[in-house]
Amino acid sequence: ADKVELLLDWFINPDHGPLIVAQQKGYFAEQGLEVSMVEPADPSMPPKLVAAGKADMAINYQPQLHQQIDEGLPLVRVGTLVATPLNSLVVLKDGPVKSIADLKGRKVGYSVSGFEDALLHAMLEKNGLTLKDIELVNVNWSLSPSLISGQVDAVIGAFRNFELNQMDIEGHPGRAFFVEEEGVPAYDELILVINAKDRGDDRYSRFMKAVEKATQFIVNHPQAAWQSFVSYKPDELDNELNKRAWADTLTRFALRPAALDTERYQRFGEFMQQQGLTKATPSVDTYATAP
Amino acid sequence: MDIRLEHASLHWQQHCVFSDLNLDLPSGLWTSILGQSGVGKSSLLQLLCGIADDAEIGGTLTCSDGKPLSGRVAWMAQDDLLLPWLNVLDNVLLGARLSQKRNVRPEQKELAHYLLSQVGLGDKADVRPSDLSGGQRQRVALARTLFQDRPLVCMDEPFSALDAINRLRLQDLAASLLSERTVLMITHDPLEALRLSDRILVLQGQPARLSNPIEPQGDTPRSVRDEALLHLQGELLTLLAQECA
Amino acid sequence: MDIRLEHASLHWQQHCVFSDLNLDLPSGLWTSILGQSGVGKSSLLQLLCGIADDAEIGGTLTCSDGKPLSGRVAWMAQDDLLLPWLNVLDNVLLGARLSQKRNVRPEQKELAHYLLSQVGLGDKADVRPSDLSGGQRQRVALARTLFQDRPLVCMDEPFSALDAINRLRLQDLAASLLSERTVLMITHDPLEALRLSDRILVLQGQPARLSNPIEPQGDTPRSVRDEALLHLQGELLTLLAQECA
Amino acid sequence: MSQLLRPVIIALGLTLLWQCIVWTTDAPRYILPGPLSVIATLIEQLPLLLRHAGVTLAEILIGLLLGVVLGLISALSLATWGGLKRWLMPVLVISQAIPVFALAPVLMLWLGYGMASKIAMATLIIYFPVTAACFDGLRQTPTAYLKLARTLGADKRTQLLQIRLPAALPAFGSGLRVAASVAPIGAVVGEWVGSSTGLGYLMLNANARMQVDLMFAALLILALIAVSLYFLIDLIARRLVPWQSDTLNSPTTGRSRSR
Amino acid sequence: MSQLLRPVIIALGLTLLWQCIVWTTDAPRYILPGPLSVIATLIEQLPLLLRHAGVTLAEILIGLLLGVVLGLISALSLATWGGLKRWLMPVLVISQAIPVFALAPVLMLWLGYGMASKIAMATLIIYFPVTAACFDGLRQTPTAYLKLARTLGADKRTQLLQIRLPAALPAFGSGLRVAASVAPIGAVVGEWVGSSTGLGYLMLNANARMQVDLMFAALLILALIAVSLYFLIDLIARRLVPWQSDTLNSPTTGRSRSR
Ligand SMILES: Nc1ncnc2c1ncn2[C@@H]1O[C@H](COP(=O)(O)OP(=O)(O)OP(=O)(O)O)[C@@H](O)[C@H]1O
Ligand SMILES: Nc1ncnc2c1ncn2[C@@H]1O[C@H](COP(=O)(O)OP(=O)(O)OP(=O)(O)O)[C@@H](O)[C@H]1O
Ligand SMILES: [Mg+2]
Ligand SMILES: [Mg+2]
Repeated sequence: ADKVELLLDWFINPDHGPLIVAQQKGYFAEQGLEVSMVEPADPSMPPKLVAAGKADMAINYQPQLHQQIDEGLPLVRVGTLVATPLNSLVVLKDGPVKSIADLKGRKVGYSVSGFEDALLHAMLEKNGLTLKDIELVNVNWSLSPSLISGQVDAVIGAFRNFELNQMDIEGHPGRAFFVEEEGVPAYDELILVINAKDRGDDRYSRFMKAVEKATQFIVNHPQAAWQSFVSYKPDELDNELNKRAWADTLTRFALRPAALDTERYQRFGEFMQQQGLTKATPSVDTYATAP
Repeated sequence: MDIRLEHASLHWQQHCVFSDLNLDLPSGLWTSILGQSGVGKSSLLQLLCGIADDAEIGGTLTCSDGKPLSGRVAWMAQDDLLLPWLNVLDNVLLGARLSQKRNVRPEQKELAHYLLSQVGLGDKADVRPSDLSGGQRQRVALARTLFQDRPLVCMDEPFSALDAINRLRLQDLAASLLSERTVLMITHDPLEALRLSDRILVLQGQPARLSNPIEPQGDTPRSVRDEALLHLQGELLTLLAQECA
Repeated sequence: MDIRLEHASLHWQQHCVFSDLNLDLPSGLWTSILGQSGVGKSSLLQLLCGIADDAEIGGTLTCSDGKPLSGRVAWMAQDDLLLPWLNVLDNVLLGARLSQKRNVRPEQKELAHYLLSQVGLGDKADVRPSDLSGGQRQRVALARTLFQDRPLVCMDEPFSALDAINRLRLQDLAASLLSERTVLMITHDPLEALRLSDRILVLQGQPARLSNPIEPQGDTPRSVRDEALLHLQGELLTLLAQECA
Repeated sequence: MSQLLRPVIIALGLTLLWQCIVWTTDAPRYILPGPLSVIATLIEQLPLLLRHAGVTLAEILIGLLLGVVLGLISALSLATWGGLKRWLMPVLVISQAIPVFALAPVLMLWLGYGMASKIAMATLIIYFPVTAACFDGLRQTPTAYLKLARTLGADKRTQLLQIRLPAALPAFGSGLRVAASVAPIGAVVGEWVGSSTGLGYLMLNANARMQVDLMFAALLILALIAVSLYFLIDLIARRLVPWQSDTLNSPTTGRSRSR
Repeated sequence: MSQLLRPVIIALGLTLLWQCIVWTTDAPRYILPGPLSVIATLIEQLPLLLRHAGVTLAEILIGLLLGVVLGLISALSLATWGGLKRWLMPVLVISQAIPVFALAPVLMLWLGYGMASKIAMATLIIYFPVTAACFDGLRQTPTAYLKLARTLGADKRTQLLQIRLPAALPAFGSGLRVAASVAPIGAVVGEWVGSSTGLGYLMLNANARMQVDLMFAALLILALIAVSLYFLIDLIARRLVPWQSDTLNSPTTGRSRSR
């Protein structure tokens, strides 16, 4: 079988559902692939390692991909895992912030991804504010705790399928403002990238076929898929939070993971350049392909 | 103040240095102890000074005024024990620096300077101990002991590193400055003991015992040409040589 | 092998200890140096041994066989310099441990044991230096120096911490073991110098100069009751006292 | 008896303190859980925790070994070649000051996501304290010992190994103690940078999922490892210098004598 | 002259080494950029870098001060109350072994995301090495000095301050040196956990934006701060113990004499 070493973006969570299910159900094996998955703690590392040729494939975020391409990393997008943004601006449900306009003069926490000020900038602009009207605080790994404990009034970078559930379980339900409804063009949250020199390698088309099959299985048999997902690491994955996140993530998996919406990528690339995060907007086929 | 040590015993780990030893230090007298190397002289001195920490000790120590002895002894160790981070003057002043809360008084400083000049080191007050010769270090330690002004003064071979001339001069100095004090001195030089002491004891044997005191007559410091002294020296040497037989 | 030090000078920082000093050490003879405390005896010894590192030194040192002296001197320091992490036996064996690559040979071990028993410490071979008395430490240092077996032996007050009896015994021991060697000894005891030496020098003054040698006659170790010796002792003491005047 | 009792009392005391902090500051569960719930989680998840702890322990031990050996060698080299020190010391300091995190990508690139990179991290963290302490010890050897050694015919290497090194052992012991106490951090930080096993991974993972109980349980085990390691090393360090008396345990501290 | 030249040569040497690593390992720019592009970025972004460096420097210095003072006090207390040691030492070790990261959320909760929490981190990291080194020094005071002090009438406190403390200064110096070299890590780690200024923040941000040049430029400045700090502290530590000869700089190392 052909080997594929896949670097995830973070520890295994429901966002990785199709990958885990494909692995557990043997869909990769059906395609003649032997996939090994590594969980890193720093999401910015995997694309670099793939670009450096140290791994075959990595999970990436679309906004980051634009920046990486801009910096000259030889990466190519070959698939989409989650086809909508998950990122959102979260505030406490019973807190003082009822609309984005209420953020004026307040603190917004974020976990550094390199992209949050662009998001915020677009969202605030739509509501008549600028970045100067708020204070940005890097809270790194404690998005929900810093919000719940009142250290910040809002956090950007929270995943709607994850942090909202987390806060709910803690008894401090949150309210999410969805970025794509607040002036940010829609984008793919989680994508799969490979090194540009591997472009056309048929391992990845087979890989995407397996992922597509897993996604169909998940949509058709949510409960069985959940069982299959937790069977990967029963003592770590089987908990309340994952169960709820699973339910919220089901609807967001890309049903055609290999398909590429060139126009959407083009539009978002222009948005990135307009926000000053990239210097140019190269043509989409240089960095994305549908294997 | 008379000091009396009774039924004293001292063990270093298993090794018994002495047991059931009695020692009288009559008030105002200068007592010297001689004895073979390793017989237990320094140990006895440490026992008296209350610093024989690692040893197992026994016995009773009484002062004629009923108060405890601790805090009233000056100890001059066999090695000089100068603190390397203090200069010579501060080493002499150490007693004042350590025992009083306030700063050193000017008259104490003056006394220290005087003592330094008396031991022949008036020009070395600002020097660090590491820059001194062996005999100079010993003289600083002596000055420190003399500075302390305690009722009982215990000195462990205080003149051993000095040349003949300096030795005589410092013996005279010590004799005059300590004339009113109770003194216990360890020495290996019979003539030195005879010159300075009112009572001379020999420590010998294992476990060690003290001999009967030899008591030279006359005012100290005595002249070393004295006939009686030379006679006593012969007696002492016989006593010391006894053990080797 | 004769050793000759010419136009030697030594300064500690600004302080000039001696300059333009000449010293001859004739082959096979025992030379003693006396002198006031702090006059520069130990410094001179360190200069000879090549270890006066912090001092500014000058002069030439020549051996009659033309080879350099370094590596052919045994040095016994004024303090004992026993290494605290080695037991007594290993301290005596230190020369062997440090200078040869291989392990200590059995006959070296035997020699060390023999020397220890000769200095009266046969039963302390396994003890750490910290558990010894001052005189015992000095005896270990002496045993270490005797163990070294070098053409030139330099000893700085080697018997100063010993009682009269042990001192005589160890003087005899040293005299017999070092009979063929060139020896330089520093001492404060004129009688000791007279008993052991072939040549006695007095170091005095500032900057220090060496006196003319006093050369007692007869085989060493001499008896201390010898008339001629007592006469020379008087001469020596006058020499030593001179400076104070 | 008191030897056995003391750790128990300390543990209980700390637990009580912890509980008090929870009570007085009213810290919410997701920031500082109470000891009881943490211990419950600990017992419940013991197999999981032990599995990860094993990995971390292995990393710590290997890292400690490598760090100490490298540190010792470096200190000895610095001491041997006097000139080297002036040139190499700044480099060592820089190497220490660069946060290992920043080096992580480079390390990952070379060593991959396996155990090697974590061991490298732990080694890096341990390396400097050992080097610095041991080097400080080496350079403070009493001059007289060295002079003696020279007259005894010791060459530079022998002086270093037989005089300087034993004289530096107390300082080396201090370095070892510091190293033992930072080694766990090294391993955990290594795991944070990238891995799917080990207590560090577990903690980060639990933290991300707000399973703060589990995170603290992992922390507890880590603390246990650290303390055991420290006291083991302390014992060894004491053995290294049997001639050095600990003046705090002896009565020299000034017990007044009444007789 | 050579005093000034040496750092320059070292810097050049390291730069060359760096460039060689880049060449030989063929590391891509986004993992290990070459020195030239980093220096270009450094010059270009100097105002930005300096602004953030100022914040970090302040955190380091205050943290160092606090850590050293607290460490010294702890060591003195441990030495004063002999019994305390057996009870407190395990606690100290635990405190050291718990990765500051894990405490970060708790610290942030109490101290907020401002400077205080970063100073606390730096302090925490420095605290233990200083305490351990100083305590080791205190407990190895030569017994004879303490005996002498007792006969001189020194009470326990005076013994501690006038005998044990000076005798421990060389060890304390070693501790200071280690502290100086870990302080920058403390501050940067604090900034990683939560902040909006400082070099650590800048590095994190640059890393996320793939501005690896900028990240390494920040790293360069951090290294510079660390090295300056180390040598400053080294100087101070030497001043502390003027009576202690550095046997490596003196010719005692075995220079053979030819005359
Ligand atoms: N390391 C040093 N640094 C500075 N000065 C020193 C040093 N060692 C000795 N001196 C000075 O040099 C002079 C000679 O010292 P030296 O040790 O040679 O005397 P000495 O004749 O051996 O005296 P003693 O009989 O007391 O041992 C003294 O005045 C001393 O203060
Ligand atoms: N700290 C110690 N630990 C164990 N044994 C010791 C210790 N100090 C001394 N001894 C032993 O106790 C005995 C007596 O030692 P002490 O120092 O009292 O001798 P001393 O009479 O002063 O000899 P010297 O004239 O050589 O100084 C010696 O045999 C010595 O080995
Ligand atoms: Mg003695
Ligand atoms: Mg001398």
